Amino acid sequence: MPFALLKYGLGGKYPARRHLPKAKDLKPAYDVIIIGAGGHGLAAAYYLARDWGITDVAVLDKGYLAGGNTARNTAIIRSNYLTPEGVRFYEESLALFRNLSEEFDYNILYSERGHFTLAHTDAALRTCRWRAEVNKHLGVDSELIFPDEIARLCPALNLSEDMRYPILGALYHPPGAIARHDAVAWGYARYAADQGVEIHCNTEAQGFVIENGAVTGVETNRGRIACKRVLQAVAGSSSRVAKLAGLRLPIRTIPLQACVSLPLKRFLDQIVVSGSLHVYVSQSDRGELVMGGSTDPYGLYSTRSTLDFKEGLLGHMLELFPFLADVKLVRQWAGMADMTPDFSPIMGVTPVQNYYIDSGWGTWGFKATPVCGKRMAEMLATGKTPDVLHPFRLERFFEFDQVGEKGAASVGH
Amino acid sequence: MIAGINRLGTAYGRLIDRETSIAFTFEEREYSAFAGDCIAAALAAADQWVLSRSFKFRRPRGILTMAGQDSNTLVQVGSEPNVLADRRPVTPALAVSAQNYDISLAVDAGSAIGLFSRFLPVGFYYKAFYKYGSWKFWEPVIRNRAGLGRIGRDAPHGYFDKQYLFADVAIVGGGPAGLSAAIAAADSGAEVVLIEEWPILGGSLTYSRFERDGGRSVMGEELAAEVAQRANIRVMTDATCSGLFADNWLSVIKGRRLYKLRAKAVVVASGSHEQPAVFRNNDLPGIMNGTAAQRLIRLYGVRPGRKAVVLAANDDAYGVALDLLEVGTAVEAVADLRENPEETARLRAVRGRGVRILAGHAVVEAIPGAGKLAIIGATVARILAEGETEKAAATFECDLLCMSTGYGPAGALLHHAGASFGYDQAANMFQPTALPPHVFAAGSVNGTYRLDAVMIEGHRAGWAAALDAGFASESEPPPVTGDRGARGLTHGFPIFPHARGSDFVDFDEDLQVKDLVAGVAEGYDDIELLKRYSTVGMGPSQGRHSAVAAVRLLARETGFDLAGLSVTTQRPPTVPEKFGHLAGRIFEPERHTAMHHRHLELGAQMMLAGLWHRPAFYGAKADRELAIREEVLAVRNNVGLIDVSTLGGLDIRGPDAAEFVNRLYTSAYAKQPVGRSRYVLMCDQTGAIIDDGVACRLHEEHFYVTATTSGVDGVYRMMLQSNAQWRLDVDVANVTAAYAGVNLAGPGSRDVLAKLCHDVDLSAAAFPYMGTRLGTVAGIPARLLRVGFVGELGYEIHVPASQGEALWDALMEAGAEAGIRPFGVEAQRVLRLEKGHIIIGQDTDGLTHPHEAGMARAIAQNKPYFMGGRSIAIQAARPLTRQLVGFALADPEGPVPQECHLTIRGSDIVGRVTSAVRSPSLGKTIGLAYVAPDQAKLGSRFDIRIAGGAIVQAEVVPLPFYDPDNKRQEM
Amino acid sequence: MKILNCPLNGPRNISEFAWGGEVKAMPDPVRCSDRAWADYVFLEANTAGVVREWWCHLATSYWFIAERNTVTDDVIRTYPASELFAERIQFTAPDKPGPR
Amino acid sequence: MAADAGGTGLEGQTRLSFVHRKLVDRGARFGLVNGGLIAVDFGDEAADEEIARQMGLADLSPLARTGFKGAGSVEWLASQGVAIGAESNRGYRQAGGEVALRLTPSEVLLVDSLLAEGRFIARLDGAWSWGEEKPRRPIGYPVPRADSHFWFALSGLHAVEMFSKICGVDLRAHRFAEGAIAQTSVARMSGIILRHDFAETPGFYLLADSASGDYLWECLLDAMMEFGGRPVGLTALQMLEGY
Repeated sequence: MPFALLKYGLGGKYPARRHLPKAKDLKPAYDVIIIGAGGHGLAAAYYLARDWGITDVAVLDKGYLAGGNTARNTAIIRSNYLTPEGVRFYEESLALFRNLSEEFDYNILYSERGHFTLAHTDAALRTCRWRAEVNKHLGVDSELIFPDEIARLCPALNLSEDMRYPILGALYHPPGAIARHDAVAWGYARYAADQGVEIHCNTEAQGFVIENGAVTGVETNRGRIACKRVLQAVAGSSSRVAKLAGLRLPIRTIPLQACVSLPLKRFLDQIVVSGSLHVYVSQSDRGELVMGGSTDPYGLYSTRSTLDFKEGLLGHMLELFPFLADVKLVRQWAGMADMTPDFSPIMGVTPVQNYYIDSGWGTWGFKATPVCGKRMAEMLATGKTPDVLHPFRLERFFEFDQVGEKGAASVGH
Repeated sequence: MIAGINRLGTAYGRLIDRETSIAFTFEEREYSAFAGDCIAAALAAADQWVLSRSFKFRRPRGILTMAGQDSNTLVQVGSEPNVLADRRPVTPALAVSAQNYDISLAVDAGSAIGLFSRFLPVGFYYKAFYKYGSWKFWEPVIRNRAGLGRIGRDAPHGYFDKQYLFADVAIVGGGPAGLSAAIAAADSGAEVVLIEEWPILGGSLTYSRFERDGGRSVMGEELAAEVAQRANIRVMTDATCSGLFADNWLSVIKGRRLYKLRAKAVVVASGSHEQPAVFRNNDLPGIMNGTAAQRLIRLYGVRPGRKAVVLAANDDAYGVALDLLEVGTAVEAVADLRENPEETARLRAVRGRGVRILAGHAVVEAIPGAGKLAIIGATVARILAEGETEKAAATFECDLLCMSTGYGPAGALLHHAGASFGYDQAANMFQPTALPPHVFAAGSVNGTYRLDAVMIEGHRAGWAAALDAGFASESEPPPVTGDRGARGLTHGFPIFPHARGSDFVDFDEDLQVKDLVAGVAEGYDDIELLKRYSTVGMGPSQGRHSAVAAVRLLARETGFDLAGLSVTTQRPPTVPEKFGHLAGRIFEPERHTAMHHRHLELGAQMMLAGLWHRPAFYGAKADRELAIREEVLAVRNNVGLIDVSTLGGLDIRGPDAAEFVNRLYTSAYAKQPVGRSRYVLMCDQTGAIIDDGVACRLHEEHFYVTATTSGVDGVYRMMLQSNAQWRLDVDVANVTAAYAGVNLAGPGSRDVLAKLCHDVDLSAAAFPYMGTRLGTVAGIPARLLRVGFVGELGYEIHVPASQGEALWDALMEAGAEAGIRPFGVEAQRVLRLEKGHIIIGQDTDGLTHPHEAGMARAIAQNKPYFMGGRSIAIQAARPLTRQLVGFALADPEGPVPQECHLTIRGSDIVGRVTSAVRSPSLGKTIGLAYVAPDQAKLGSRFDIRIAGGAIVQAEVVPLPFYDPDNKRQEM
Repeated sequence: MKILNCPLNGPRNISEFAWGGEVKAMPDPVRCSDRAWADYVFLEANTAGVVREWWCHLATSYWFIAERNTVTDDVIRTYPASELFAERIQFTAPDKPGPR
Repeated sequence: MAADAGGTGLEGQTRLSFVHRKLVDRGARFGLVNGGLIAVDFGDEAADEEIARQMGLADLSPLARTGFKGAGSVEWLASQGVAIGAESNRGYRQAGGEVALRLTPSEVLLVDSLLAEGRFIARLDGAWSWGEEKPRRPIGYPVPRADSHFWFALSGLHAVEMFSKICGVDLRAHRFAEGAIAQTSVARMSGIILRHDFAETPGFYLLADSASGDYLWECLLDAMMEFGGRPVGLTALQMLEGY
């Protein structure tokens, strides 16, 4: 048994310490205000404190801590993207993820499982090879493999040729991982708070004070706060909040649903994704199958669940894993995804001075949490756009210079 | 065979048929059950109380609710994991086993971990196992212990299907409230569907104790009979409503079928869940809800124990005591949490039977038997304050402990529908405070418990639902007045933390009071945070029994007012749903061309193209390369035949036809002569290439436009949306499936066609390249197109689909002596590549604009407007970042690059190969690739990294590779 | 499953329809600024509240307009596109050849 | 006039059903009806008819049908003597037993009667032409419905419940009476459903993408299994109609 647990067990009354800070009063002014206490906002606060010594920071959230998409995503982590820009960005994220548990002194249950993107058509096969080649060129471990190899690595999959959409091959990405999404946010919150960052939940941004083109304050349900810089990190509500600052974004907000099964004994180690069948699945440490599909068919600011989502998803699950017919689904839920035209995020400066944006994450914001937090912190601190973020600037759409990730996103996990 | 030693006389057990015995096995021992028994009841009758072991500490667990509402009774049935033993009927030869143990159900090595429970605090896995990468070691250890049931890869996929149902009023719950509602709604004239999860109607009337007019279950039978009389009520028993979705869309599971029920209005009469109390060892087998004991007695005729202690906080507890006494179970004591329980008839009756009633007392600890497999006693002490008791305590010997300390609404469906709930201080219960439109609630789910009030409320809800669905009835039934019976049923804090723990708040997750206390202390002091951190309520029973206790502890620890708190949102489904139910028959449409079966007969290897099946090539898989090569050469040197029926076909007709085509495609079509075809290229509004084909002008006002196989449906839809705005005088018809098409290609094609087509002058002069004609082929009316996709003399022949097979047969026959050869998609890909034609989606990607693809020639200038035109212009004005070029490998013998191998300069990716092949016609390797603009001029060289990482050098060469001055296709 | 009331086919499950996104007014494709054009092509109001949007009934390929609340998912009204687009739209040629 | 299906004799230039092979597999006996090779029965007319009263599936694809759409279609058809009511999504029976299905205000699909003479349809197809006058009078445009859509008939007491397993529209008689049309999704395919009783026997016509005939044929047989349904020939329907 690890020492940490002996310590807890023998330490009598635990906890040894409080993880999350008690609620405080708002100060009249902060250096930096971060809208959104999700993984991204908390990560930005953490790196502001850790890398730049900026701690006069308030993180505001209209709900509870990390209660948005951070709490609703399916926690898949990978860097096998299609564009070099995307690959570099997410590869940096993986590197940061790997050390988070030690860094936080808090286990985020980071678990490398191997990530399979299945191809059922020769078009999908081409895209897989494209991604594999780009990945390898940039030092990312990815390979295009074929059914015999798939059978060896992931024997649970149905590789029959009688399938309606037989599996022709797969992009195999060994570093593909899952982690405990909540723990990531809590870990960032805990350290940031230790450094003096204030986290204010149930505190909603309702407007911005903008003086000659620059943001100078935030109107909240708890009154006005002055600030020098604002970062908006509110995936799912990006357009709504940006509108308060007078901004329009290339974003459609569309629900993304997911569900879990009752716990089963371990039988699936890998993360399996099928774009053509709109399925992604992994088995959690608890033994639940965590499953999702493509985004909902139309835009909506709601986290309601639908039956047709489950019907479509499980139909395809049983094509891939026919032996699961008697396995039972126990809970479904939804988050709200910011979909962009090129399936790449939008990070950086905006037409409003000192107003920075972190949005457009589509279906994969979680896997970018560390790198986005770190680099947005750098941008807030230096006022300069880090190279790795430059391709993802809002201005790219006016320059017809999109970052085409669609090929990696038929189902975004 | 183990017989039912606990089985009661025939006065009990209304669900079982004692005439029919069924043999089944549990843990490989044979048991006998009666028809109608559920697994747990049959085992209880045979005195087998332990059913499985718990998730974390592997503690033995038994019956808790007897209603499928808890995870204690999850067992493995054959290959099916996680089956609710207290609901699944016993069927012949059913093979049942317990879950989640290592050695045997009775002795589990893993359960030793329970001794270390103090070392496994809440969220323990966050607090350890990660130092120096040790998680890699610990994770498998934890994963191998986690999980409940087992699934094997050989588990069968049974037959599941679905059905749509429709109702004016759907009623969920066949208890007194639901039955009353059904009758009222039906009498208003509404079509009613009544959904009851048990095999019989009546709900609590079927097992619980109601002294009203001397009868107990009579009333339920009377109501059921009244329902049966009404033709406009459809009763579904053994049916579970698992979800209530937008616009009253209900999922109902019955047998192997998922019903999707659409109702105008819904009455939720789903009742309530009895809530267990919290004290040390409250999870032992033998400790169950009072209602569970009553279900065992009344529904299954099983005596729940020999000696019992009843933990009471309401009058129902005394009903339980009386039921126990009635079936010969000794009641050692009733510990009543209330200081001064009301002197009801039941209480007096119980006292009258000489039972000790200890008012103001709580059970503080249950005494486990050997291996914690059963309870052997209960320790009772006087209550000092909320959750605190005196040290001094008395222990009563018992093998059964019934808990009747309160209820909570079974409100999951109301949660799904978006109802809000609030805490009722007087009743100590969460209750619905606001219902969404078209949804009604009645009975205990709505906080109404007194039987006569329940029936009044049910009646009114049924009437109101019918009215909401458009069925008025003369008389408005009265609302419930006076006491609804919710008060005095539920104790405000039935939680007695124990210094030595094992005081379980959540049985699914083995969470003890201290875990939640610690979670709050660590700062997870929002109920949602506490849930996520401690995992309370995240197990199979989804917090039905732990959510309220968790909120009570949170309130006590934080000092928050309960009224200000809420339980966590309950999400669908209400009960676990099989994947098979949700999947149903799995409808996956597929499309066949008119010649499909001919291809199969010719030994074609089929490939998918959207929903279509197309021949990839003809011959054995093993001979792929050879077959493709021979098909290519047949077309180049002789004559070949390919099925192109899957290509999209759109008839665009009307005075504005030319203007319409002009607005959608990049070139100019206004002056296109009748009888001629032109290439068409379509871009979206961002300027990206999305489709191509040819436009044949068959009449001044008629363009027949082809589109790509996978693109046509989107193109068609987009055309209609465009004209919904433009309002041009034009009609668009998607005739893709109506026409079977072939491309008869090769130098010999004219001679073959001439044998079958006598009403069109096929000479090059009369019917030139890119010409189009109407005629007949083999007596079949046909649209003939001279197009050059494969770069040889050729005719596309489009005929009515119902005659496609006849056309194919006629051409194969006519071409026989010339040695005609059918060719597939693979050969066509090679042929078109030799001609330098691009394939949309292969040689382009989601962002490719025409200038990058070298399609500038297809862009008309000075058109007032065409889709994507402005974006193309903006991009044309910016420096190109990449360019699609034709290339040939310097080394004709070297390895062939594959599609999507990268073009590299130094350490940079400059592009990719989009098509490449060793050309049978040219004897060298050719292809298309994206390169940097400065690499794009003829003769310049660039590097391709091929399989294995080797670099090959390619040279930019002019297109087309084959027959550069296009003589052959224009023959 | 939501119900959408198709002006041609009546109330149907929303799975019978395809979403066409918000109704946008196209700027003059010849005379507007590059920035205004990019705004039209890429940016979205993405309103949280009642929006006017395109829907297509797939079985009939029939396009119509719906007014829907994107927060509650309530459909306020559906009607034929001709209510919004009554007139034939005519484009006029550039003043001088080619885009500026 | 029954003929061997696999054989070449009758096919020639005749129209084949899109599910021809399925009919052959099921032991259909074929007849040449109005230029099309159609399954007249599956060995025993009487047995077919009995099935058709309970749950029958008949393929009528080779029978004549056509369509017209676009501005002026309905008016032009009326001028050709086709009786078409004002309401869209309704089928209008013609004197000769043919049906005009008004799909939209400006689109009509016409199907032959079970007598399968084809004259009515052929006359309309022959009557339409671009004409010479300028500007043209709007008379709509022909659409090749005989080839774009297969044509199945479903008959019998269980037809409604069978449909409720693959179609989300409420087709029960009191909600979907004779002549009602639903253009909707059937087993995840777009289709046209017409309530069309065969005398007293409840019935439907189902028309959908001809290329998906093989697919939907199997879906329907699967859905009707629990009702003992199976394919029946044209003759059985004619007998129900009392021809």
